[in-house]
Amino acid sequence: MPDQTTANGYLLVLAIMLPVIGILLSLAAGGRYVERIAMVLLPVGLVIAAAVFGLVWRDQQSLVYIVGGWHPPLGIALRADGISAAMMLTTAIVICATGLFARGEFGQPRGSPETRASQVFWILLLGIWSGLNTVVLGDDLFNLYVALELLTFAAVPLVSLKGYKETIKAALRYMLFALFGSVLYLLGTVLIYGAYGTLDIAILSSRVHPEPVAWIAASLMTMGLLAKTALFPLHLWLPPAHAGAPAPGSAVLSALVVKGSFFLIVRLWFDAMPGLMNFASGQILGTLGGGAVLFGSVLALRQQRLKLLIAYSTIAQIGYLFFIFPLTAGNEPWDSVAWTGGWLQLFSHAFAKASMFMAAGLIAETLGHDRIAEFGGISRVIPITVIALGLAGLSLMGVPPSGGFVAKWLLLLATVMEGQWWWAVVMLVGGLLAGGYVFMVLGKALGNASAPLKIATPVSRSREIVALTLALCAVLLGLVPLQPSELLQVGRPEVLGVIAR
Amino acid sequence: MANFLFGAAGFVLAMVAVGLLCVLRGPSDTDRMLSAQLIGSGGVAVLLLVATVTGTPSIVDVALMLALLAVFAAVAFLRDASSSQIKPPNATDRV
Amino acid sequence: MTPPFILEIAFVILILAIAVGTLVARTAFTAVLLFMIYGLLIAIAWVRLSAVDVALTEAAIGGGLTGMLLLGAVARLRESEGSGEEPGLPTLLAAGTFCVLVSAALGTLVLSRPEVAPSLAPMVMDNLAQSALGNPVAAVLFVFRAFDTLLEKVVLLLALIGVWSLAPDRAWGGVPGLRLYAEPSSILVFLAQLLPPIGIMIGIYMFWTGASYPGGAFQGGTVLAAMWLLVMIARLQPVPAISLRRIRLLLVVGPVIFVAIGLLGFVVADAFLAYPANYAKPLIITAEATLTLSIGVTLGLLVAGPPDRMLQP
Amino acid sequence: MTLALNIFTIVAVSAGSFFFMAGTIGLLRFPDTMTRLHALTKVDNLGLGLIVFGLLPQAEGLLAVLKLLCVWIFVQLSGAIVSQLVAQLARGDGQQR
Amino acid sequence: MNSIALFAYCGAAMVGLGLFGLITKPQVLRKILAFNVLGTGVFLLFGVIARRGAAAGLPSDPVPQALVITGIVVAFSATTMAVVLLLRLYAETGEATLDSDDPPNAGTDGGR
Repeated sequence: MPDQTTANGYLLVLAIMLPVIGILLSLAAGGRYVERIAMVLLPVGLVIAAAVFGLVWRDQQSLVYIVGGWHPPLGIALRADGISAAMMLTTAIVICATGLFARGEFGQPRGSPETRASQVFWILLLGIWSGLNTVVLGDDLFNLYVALELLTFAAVPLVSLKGYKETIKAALRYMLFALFGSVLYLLGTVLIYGAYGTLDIAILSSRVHPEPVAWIAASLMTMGLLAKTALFPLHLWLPPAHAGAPAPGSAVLSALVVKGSFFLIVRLWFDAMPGLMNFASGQILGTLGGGAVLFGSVLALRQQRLKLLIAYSTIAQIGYLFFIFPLTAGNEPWDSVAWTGGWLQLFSHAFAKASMFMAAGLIAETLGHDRIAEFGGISRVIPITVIALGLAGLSLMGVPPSGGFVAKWLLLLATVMEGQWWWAVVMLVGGLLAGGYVFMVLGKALGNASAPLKIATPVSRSREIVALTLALCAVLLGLVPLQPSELLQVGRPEVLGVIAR
Repeated sequence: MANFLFGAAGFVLAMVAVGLLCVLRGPSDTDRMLSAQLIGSGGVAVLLLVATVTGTPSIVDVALMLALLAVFAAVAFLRDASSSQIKPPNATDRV
Repeated sequence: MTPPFILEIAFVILILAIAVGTLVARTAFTAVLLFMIYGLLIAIAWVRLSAVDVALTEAAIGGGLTGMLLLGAVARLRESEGSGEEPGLPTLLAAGTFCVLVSAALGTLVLSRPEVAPSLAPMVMDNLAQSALGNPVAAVLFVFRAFDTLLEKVVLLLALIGVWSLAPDRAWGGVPGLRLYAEPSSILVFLAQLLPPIGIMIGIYMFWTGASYPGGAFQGGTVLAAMWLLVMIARLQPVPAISLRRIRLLLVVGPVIFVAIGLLGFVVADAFLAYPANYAKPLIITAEATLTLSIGVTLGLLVAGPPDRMLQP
Repeated sequence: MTLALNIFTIVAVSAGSFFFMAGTIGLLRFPDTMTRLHALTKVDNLGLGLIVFGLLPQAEGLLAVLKLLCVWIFVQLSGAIVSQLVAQLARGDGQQR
Repeated sequence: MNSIALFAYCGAAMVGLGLFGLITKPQVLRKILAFNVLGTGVFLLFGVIARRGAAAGLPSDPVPQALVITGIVVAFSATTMAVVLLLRLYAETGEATLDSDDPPNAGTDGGR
């Protein structure tokens, strides 16, 4: 029995089409309208995301929409299960916050001619939003490919928005990695269609069996998605790209865009091909994650510039996400603490990292540079920003009370329950290193100035508050109970335990 | 009849392969472009022959498309060849 | 082995030889030229695979626009492509092994299921009458999977925004830096006057025939783009500034109408992107017609590149 | 009648293929760009032209005939344009001033 | 061995060639060309799968064909964007390769 469109399923279409309409209107209207259109659409989109989240939570049931009334495998379905709903809400909050934060940077003053950055930024922001919503809602592997490309085409120009030669180079390298990734993903999709005659994830979950074609397809797609997620050792493009983008751009790229491709890896292994997950594949993905945690943290410690430090920390924090794979073995992976822990890590990192990049942007604006060694005295000038940086840093380190703490605690718990202590060692070392780089920055920022501080540009209080709000979101996630979350299990197929055996 | 037309298509294709050698040999870029043009005509001929053999009229549309765009590609090539060899009268036109 | 099959073997070898040539050719120009020939042969390959719709697309894109784009790039790089540092032997060996393994795996896997190849063709044919289109590929693109097609148009527009975003700040809203003929010769002018009317007719024919036979909005739009670029580089029409309101409207009119028809489906046909039974064909044709126009303008501007000057010459 | 048309097709297509060969050999053997240009135009004019004319009797319907002729005209055009412009380039005086 | 198998091998070989070029070629333009070779290889494999799925009176499964058309559009967009980035990089630095890896010092003047 194929899925039917559920009540309120139309919200899923709106979540994707709203930013698309925004892009089209912005292109047509131009000028000051671009920012205004975004300012109108951001809250509407937030409401839609919240509504989807609320409905999924209340009914403990996925929302489904059959586009055009054509059922898969012929047509395309959209589906919001627990993880997509949570991801959508996180995305909406971060995007809205970024929009508010960016008004100061990309606002178009009255009467001035339209400028490049202000026009492009808002359209790209909407493009990223639409792409991410499609990535989390899509239920068709090729539809997801188009969504991935949407995301890439919006993300790459964001990297080079400043137009310096370093950022052009970073954008080009990002582009090439992303193209490599999408082609491999597409190749896997082709193999799957050839073997199973459908691209619909729900149908695939019951058709895919462990056999060579499924393995090769899954490996190719995973490799492609890893390149887009910047998991060690395919991370080379990330630091210059994320550090070179303007602060609101970095916030979205680091907090959300890399998570889009991670989300698809989870979709692939847990939803499309649940029968494939086994001990070895889990260990491989976990090992890459562990490598990322150690490598990213060590390199972050050695950075002298704040934005680069935060970018390397992203590489490390992405690594934690991959512990989901080895730690959720068993018949009902989503019933485990690791499943909840992994997702909490994703959401809290999204808030914390967006907040940190905004704070870094504010510091750089204030000082005119972002050399950590010269941060002395900054906490007197922009205390709210430094507090935001500190709170977000706590979440990265995994210190209570914070979302990062709960996430890492649950993951640690899972290592004990699964008897895979080696991940615990990596996580503890990673946490210590994170403490090292966070305190390196905070120590300087809270210290005294060696010479009187020269303020390059004063920053507005409201933008500081945006950064602080996001940091508080990361902290507030620490209030969720320390147990497997029911919401994140919504929509997981129950028959799956049978197949996995 | 079909076999004959197939044979002709194969023959033209072989000529295309030889034309490829000319592309590699050059010596000047203009020579290479001429060879590419010849290959384009060859491709169009092959498509027309195949369309007739298989009785698929829509293949002629493909040939039509290729022929139309071959003109376009030739113009693009000459634009770049001429601008790299000859200084334009006013350099501000092309930055 | 039948004669046609031997012919096909030779053909495939030719394609692969050109692919190798593209990668190892000494100069960038030769590489690009080989790549254009490669596109031509790939179009023929699609014909051999009985996918004429794809062949048309490949011929339009691979034979025309990509060639123009890459030739322009080579001219700007002025052959100073740079040799760069070839990676060391261990890297080459590792990469080579990886690629050979991938190729071998693909070659065996694609053919590993000879019993009953899975196919959605019967399902498409069962629903074709309901889709109001005669061309099954068009039915997939504009009815069954219209959502993909809609998002793909957004991808195209975002790519254009991305290209524009690489303009210098001072040139924003200005004229794309398409390379023009310094002084077009009379024969070029003649060509640029003669060809576009025929080309536009072919473009319209492509889109019109696409409902029932191979062809469609994208193929038609590509031809329109090529003709537009032709009159621009022959200086018969000025390259438009990207801030022009009519250009912006042309860019979005197709997608806007497509989205509007999609949303209309909520009201009159109980689903997004569903068409009401009696009006399906006129609605799809309207969407396709405007999309052809928008695609043409988008592709033309993509090839024209980022704006680089404010005033028109 | 059919036989006659078929014979016409065979003769014309054979002749066309021959000119393709001649042109290709010319391209390979001729010493300079100008003479190679000459070889190319032979292919475009006669090679493709004869093949198109040979296929005309096999075409079904007026539209098919029209399309075939269109193909030939396009290739003629591109041949002519390329010849003219290449010749100018090869002479070294470039664009008309 | 039949004609379908032949094109399958052709597609598989093109994928390998394209991947190799994309990984090992230092010049960005060649990487872009290699990406296109790789892409057409993938599409061709899809075309083989479509041809193999001929049924219901159609010579080829139309769904993969439609997906390939979408894929070609996306690949072309990607190519233009990469080419424009390359040209901009060349205009700024005079380089057309990515291998000279100066330490990433993006945003030299801070956050703006």
